[in-house]
Amino acid sequence: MEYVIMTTGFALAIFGLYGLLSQKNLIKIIIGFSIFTTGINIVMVAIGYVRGGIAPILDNEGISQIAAQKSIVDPVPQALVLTSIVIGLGVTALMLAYVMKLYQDKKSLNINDYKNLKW
Amino acid sequence: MQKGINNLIEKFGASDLEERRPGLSFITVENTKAVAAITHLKDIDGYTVLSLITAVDWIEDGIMQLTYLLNNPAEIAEIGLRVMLERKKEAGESMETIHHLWPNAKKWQQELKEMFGINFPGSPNINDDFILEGWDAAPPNRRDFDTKKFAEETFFPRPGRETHDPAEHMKKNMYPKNPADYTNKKYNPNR
Amino acid sequence: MVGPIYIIALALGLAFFLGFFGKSLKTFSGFVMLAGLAGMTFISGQWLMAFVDGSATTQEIFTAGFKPPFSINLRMGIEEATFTFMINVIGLLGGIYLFNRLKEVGNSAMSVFIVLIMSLNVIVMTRDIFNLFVFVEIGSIATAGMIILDKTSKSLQAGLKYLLATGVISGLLLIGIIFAYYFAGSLNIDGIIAANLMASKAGAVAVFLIIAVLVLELKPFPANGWGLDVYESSNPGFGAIVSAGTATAGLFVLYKVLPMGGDAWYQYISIIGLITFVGSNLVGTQQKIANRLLGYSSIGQIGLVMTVIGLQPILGDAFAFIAFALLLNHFLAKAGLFWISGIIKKENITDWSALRKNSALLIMFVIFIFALIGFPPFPSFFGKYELIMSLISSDNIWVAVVILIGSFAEGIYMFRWLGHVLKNENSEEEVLDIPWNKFIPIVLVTVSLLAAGFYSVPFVAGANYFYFVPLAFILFLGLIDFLPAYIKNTVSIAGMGYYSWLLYPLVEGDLMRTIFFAIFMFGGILTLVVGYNKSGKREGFYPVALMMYAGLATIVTTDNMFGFFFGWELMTAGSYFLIIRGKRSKPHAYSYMLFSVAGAYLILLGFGLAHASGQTQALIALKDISVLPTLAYTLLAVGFMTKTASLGLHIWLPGAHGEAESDVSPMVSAVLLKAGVFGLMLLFLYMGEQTGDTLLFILGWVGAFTALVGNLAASFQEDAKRMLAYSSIGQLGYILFAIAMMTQLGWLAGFTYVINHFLFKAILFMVVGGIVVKAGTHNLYQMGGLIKKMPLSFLAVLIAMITMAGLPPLSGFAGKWLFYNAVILKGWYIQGVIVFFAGTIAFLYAFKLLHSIFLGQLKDNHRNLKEISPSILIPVYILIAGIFYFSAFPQDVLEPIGNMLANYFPSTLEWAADGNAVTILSNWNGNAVMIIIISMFVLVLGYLWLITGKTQKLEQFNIVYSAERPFRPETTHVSHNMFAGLNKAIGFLVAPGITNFWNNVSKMVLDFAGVVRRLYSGNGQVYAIHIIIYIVVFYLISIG
Amino acid sequence: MEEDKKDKFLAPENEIRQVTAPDGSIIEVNPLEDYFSQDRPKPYKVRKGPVEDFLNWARAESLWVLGFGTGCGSIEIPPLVTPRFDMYRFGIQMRATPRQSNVFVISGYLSVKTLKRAIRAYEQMPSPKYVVGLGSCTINGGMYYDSYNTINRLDHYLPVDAYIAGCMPRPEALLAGFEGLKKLIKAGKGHKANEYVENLDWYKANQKKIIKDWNMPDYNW
Amino acid sequence: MDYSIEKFLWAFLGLFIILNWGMLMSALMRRIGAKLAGRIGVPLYQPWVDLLKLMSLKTWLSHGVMYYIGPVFRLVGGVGMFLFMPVIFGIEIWSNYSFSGDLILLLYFQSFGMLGMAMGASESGSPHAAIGISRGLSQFAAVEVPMTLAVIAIAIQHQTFSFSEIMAAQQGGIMNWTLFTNPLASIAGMLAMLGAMSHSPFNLVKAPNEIPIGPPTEYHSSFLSVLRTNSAILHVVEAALFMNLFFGGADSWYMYIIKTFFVYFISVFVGMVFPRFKIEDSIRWFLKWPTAIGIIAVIVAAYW
Repeated sequence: MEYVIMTTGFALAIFGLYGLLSQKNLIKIIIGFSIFTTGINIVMVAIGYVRGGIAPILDNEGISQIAAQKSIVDPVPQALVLTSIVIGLGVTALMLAYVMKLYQDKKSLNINDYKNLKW
Repeated sequence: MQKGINNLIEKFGASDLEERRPGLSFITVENTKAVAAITHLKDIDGYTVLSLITAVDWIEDGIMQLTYLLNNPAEIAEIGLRVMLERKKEAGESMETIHHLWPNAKKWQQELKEMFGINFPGSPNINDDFILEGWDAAPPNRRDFDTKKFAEETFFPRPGRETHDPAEHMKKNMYPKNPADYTNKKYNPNR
Repeated sequence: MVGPIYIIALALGLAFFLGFFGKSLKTFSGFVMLAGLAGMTFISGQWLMAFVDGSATTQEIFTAGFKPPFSINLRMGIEEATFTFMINVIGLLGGIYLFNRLKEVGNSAMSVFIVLIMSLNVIVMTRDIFNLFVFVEIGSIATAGMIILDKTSKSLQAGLKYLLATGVISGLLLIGIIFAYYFAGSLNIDGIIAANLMASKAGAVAVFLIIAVLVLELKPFPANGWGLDVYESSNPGFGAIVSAGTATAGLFVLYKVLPMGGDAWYQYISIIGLITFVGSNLVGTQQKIANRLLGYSSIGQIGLVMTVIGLQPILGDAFAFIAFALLLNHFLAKAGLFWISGIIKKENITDWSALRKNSALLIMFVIFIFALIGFPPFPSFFGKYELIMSLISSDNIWVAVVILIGSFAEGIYMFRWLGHVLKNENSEEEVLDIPWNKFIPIVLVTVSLLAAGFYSVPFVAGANYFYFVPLAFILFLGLIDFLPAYIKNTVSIAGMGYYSWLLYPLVEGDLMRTIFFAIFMFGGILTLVVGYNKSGKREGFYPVALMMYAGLATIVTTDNMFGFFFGWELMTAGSYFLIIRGKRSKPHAYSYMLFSVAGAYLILLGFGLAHASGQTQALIALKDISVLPTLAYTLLAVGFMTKTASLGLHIWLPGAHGEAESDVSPMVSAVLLKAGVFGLMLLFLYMGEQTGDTLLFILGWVGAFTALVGNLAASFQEDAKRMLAYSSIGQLGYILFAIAMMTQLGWLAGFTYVINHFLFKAILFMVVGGIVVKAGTHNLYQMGGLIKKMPLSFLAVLIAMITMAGLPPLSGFAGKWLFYNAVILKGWYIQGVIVFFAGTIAFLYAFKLLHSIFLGQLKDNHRNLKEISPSILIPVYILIAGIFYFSAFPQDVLEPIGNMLANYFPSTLEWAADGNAVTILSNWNGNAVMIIIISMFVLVLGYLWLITGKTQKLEQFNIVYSAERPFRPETTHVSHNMFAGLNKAIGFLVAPGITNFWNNVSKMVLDFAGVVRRLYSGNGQVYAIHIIIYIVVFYLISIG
Repeated sequence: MEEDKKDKFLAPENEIRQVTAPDGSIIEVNPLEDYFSQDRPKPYKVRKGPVEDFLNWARAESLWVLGFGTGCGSIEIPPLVTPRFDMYRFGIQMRATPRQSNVFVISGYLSVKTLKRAIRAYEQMPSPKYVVGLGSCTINGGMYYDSYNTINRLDHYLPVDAYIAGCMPRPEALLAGFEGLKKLIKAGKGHKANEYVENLDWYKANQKKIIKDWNMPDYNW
Repeated sequence: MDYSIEKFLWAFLGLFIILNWGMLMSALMRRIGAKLAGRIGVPLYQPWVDLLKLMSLKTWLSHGVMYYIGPVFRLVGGVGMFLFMPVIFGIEIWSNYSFSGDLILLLYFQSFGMLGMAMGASESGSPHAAIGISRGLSQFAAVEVPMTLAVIAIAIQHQTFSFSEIMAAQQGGIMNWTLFTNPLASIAGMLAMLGAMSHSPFNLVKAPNEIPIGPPTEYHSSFLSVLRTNSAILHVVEAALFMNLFFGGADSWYMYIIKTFFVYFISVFVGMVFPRFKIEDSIRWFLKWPTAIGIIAVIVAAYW
């Protein structure tokens, strides 16, 4: 199961990356970027998964700490994913803001129109 | 050759054709049409070489004649184009310049200006000295310039100079009376 | 002691807090921001102080009270304290610098700015790899926010490209982190290191991703187009933060995580660093846009530091100093340059001459440039010297070579830029607006740079605080620059006199050094005396002149390689500024500098090899070089030959000497060139004849052809000073040839030439320089007949020229006589004949110079000229007295030198009591020749006077002119293309083949750079593809 | 009158011109005064006695002829160096520069233009110097007596030591002329250069009468 | 180191002999040339008469100080060459002041007079002088190459630069002359001599019809007399230099006069036979054949 998820995640990331690298429309590029980050996030979640594991919530009534360490799903990646999602969101938002400004500037969404800086 | 002359006669109203020998003809053109005629001869009829420009002072007729001698190397033919200018009493006849056709024309014209007083307005360096330096008398080749008088006034003639007719003088003084004397070893005319 | 965590707290709180201020309180909030930055600086500074005086130990801070892996931990050790301090300082200074701009944009910008600085702090301090990711991302977002501080179309585009690139990079980083965590079970760096991920292939991939991404954050060549765009388009004040702050943090992170990868990774990093350093600087050579140029340079410098980090295992103990010196140097200099760029506001480097309007700013600009290239006394000089020494000692010569190539490439564009700044046209209307808040940070970094140089001394073997004494004097001269020239001249002469007196004990007893010391110091003072005829302030002249002389003094007095190299570079820098003062000197000073820098690097490599062999910095290490001796000696010889302008390396000289100011030409020609000779002599003495047999043989030929081509070219010159410059090339060719013979007579001839060339070339350049100024033209054919106006100058030049041509009875003949003997005894016959041929050609230009300037026809506009100033004539006649003394009593000078040389070579010259010099081949009595010729001269002159009645004085047109009269002096003076016949016959020898060769080389390099930089297509997507390709290639090379 | 002439014939290069010196000041240059010596020549002292006789013999036996053919007669000079005439045996030789010549052979007609150059060359020769007029043209104008451009009498312009009559005289006549000149010199009468200097004003007046564009200093040193 | 009056007087006597022999020799050469052309030629006393005439002229013009002392330089150059070279081999009183130096001194002292004269001539401002000098110097530079090669070959052969030692090595029969012991060097040296003597074909320097007389074009009267004095001395001394190097030197005045005559005659003879070279052709010629021969001579002397 986790391999399916991981594969899916990688596939998504690669699709996203492909979109990011191949599309000329800025919005499509950003969509590609979103898919890319989403894919990576999925990979992260998949990494932390333990087959048959339980939610990583520790309380005194549940299983012992020792048992828990074996059976619970690794909580760290999940925490990481949350952060990562937040950051991905921030970056995407910033990108979109940029695109908006750029569009106001040149009335174009084609990335090839923004090559004033080179060499 | 004939074509060029015909052109001159037809297009430029040239007259007084005079064929000295095959390949050398003289013809007169009006001075207003002269440059056009020369241009035509050069550009169309193949008279690409300017041999010379010279002048003749017809003081009796009141004419200053300019002669442009043009050469056609392809046909080995020459045309002398005569232009009759009205002679002025004091120098200063004027003629259009042709230095734009042949750059070397400026030197001929400079010479004519200096020696005959014929002006060619627009010709480069036309007022520069050509061979005379610091000349301020009348142009010496005009026939009303009395060169002997000028020399006597200017060059301190040595008194006592005699002039003889060379032919008579030599007959009298130098050649032997008797042609047989030529063989006479004792006679040495150089002595 | 305030905990380091408060840095974060303070920043976060402030950033949050600033949001509450309304738009009306912008100034207030600005000061609040500065206060916050100051607080952060204070905290890190406090820690740094504590670590420096040993009162603190490394602190680990755990958030939320757990230990890793369940918590994020920060570390505050001396390294972290230093780096956070640097970052905070740059943040504070940058904040001050950007104050107005931030205020205009608003509180949000200030928040972003603070967050950026904070994130950099955390990046440095954190030991948690995911935390690292988070703050890298925060940093990226903040950076993206700051890029559009100036909302221009370009900065918007750059920001988007930046976001795309960092997005891809961070995605990859995330994958790396998560797999690292998966395999190591820890997010803590130490934990990951302990887990030794490299053992498994999958783990290695994780480490690969982490390190590769961190490398990519440092913008390695060529996957760095997005970074360059940021440098180019964003506000320069922010560029300084990126270049100095972000890069510093990034480098530290790399340093921090590198142990994850183990030894192999150090190697990869150093290779990446090298590629970046060389590639970026090479591509930069084509760049004309100032900020982008700075970007290339930043990336290059970071690449260099990256290399050093990669070399950590090799460098061992020296690593810390080298890395830190190079980083600090880049940090301070690049921040300063970006800030200056923000003041100048000129896009193209050719327009930067506006900088000249403010001399303080100009000086600081110069300091930054020289610091970047690695000139003394800046930290990079020490760092680079130590780096090269260590590298060569550890058998990494190729790394050293590549680093020097990269440095040279950086020099190519930096000095071009400097040339534009110093020499380009300057429009009068523009006024440079320098607000105080922009000026002060620049001053502070400049002062820090100088201080850092000073404090680098204890880390480098051979370095000595004494070297800073003349620098202090130069600083003092710089401070009194507002005074009129004659006062500064007097001060300089006094200073040089005192310094000579101070240094004299160091050379006393060593005749060779004493001679060169005398030439440098005495010659220096004499050439300074000439400066009295200059009016006005001569701004900037005296510091640089004294810098050159300080360098020369250091060279000749030092006994270790570091000191020698220090002096060499100091002299190069000083002479560069002297040369570029000439009106049309820009290209010539540029080529001089490039040749000098290249030569210095060759010397450095040679020294490195010597050091590697002897493990000592003392010059004696040159004696027995065991590591690649042939290469070492060749490198050193070629290095010194760039200064002596030997054939092939001479193309800079004619322009540099010819276009220099009238009193600079004698300095750089008569005096400076001897530095190269001194180096060569030193080298040959240590090398010995046996070791350098082939090299010496080749150098002999080079010397011979240099002499021939130099003299031949001189005789075809139409420019007076260029003629003298080419003559210098020729004379230096003699010297090279003479000392390459490695016999007592050869060296004696070499010394004779050294002394003579000093004497007569100083005279010639002084007098001709004075005349050129008076006559208002360099061209020989525009002068003439000046003997009537300047008889004393004529006499001086005549004597100098007779000396140069080697005619008896003057001392030039001593050289020729020794030469003949040496050539026959050595057996270098054919080379010798070439040199003698060159000698006869010297007559040609001697005559041409004398004739064209002094004889022939006086020109219309020179009819009222007067004799040149006594301040020139007095030193000139002192030198002439020297020539006469040397000529009449050659024994007094040559015998001690011969005795000294007898220590090294078999003695072949004897001196009889009556002054007769005797070799087994020949004899010569300079004294007798002098007496006989002078008495003959008097007798013959008396005879002529006796048979000559009263002479009628004539004017210049009273000549036989084929019964004509001359028209104008210009058409009557024969000077232009004087030796047309010779030119037709053998002019092909001086066809500018060598100049063309070098032109082609530089064209090839620039064209190559022009092709490579097409990579940077300007398309953000392409840059992302670069990143992917880079990762893939890197992966295939490192792991795959 | 004098001023008018100057204005009319003064060569452009001899006009007073103003040039800017390198230091920015304006200099006025008058080429005829500044570039040529303005000094008048002085007659040298003619000594007498045996030493002077000996020196006169030396002067006579070493006649250096200026290689300057002024007219058609100059074709008569080259044969003198041929085996048939061989003037070297009489101590006569050609020199290319007036500074080293003593004898100036005016060979035939002299046009006004050439006269100017002849005067210049003559004045540049060191004293004592001798002028030989070759052919009738130098005596009375010869066949060019009525030309507008050749002089009639050489002795109005240069002091002539010897005339050789004829049109043209043959080389033998030239040699005979030199022999005559030698006799004059040996007799101590070869000081016509002094005569020229003493009557300089008369000579200059005559010269300037026909050389309208004088364009040179009064005396060409 | 003998600066006594006696020494000076002997040297002066030698100079006087040389001067007169030089004059006589030039008259003889001119007569020989005349005979070649079918003429009679100058009287033998002509050079003295010319000199006397020049000294008796009454005009002395000066273009300046350097112009005035130019001839002094020239004559000092000639006399110096005489003084620095032993005249007669093995006789102390005729060794002149040769203790001051040797062949090297002489080679460089050659240029002393030339350069001084060039200065003087060019102060006159005459373009002809300057053109002549530029040609002369260019040619001199080329002539020096085979000359130097020859000298070096001799120095290698005899291991000395000293005249007396070179002459000593050539004593004892004609086959000991350098001409026979080192023929290649001798050929190179003699070809160089043709250039040094400035006779045709290498006399473009003073091409009289083109640039009147060249450098001395402005010199006259007493100045020219000094120059002619020098040329009389110099011709003999230069011939003597080559005689000492290649023809065994002279052990008596008798040999001295005969040998210098023939050495000088070689250059005059070549001059009478060949027409004049252009300056660039002359340079090319010297740098081609004589130089090649000289290089072979050096190689042969050094490695054979």
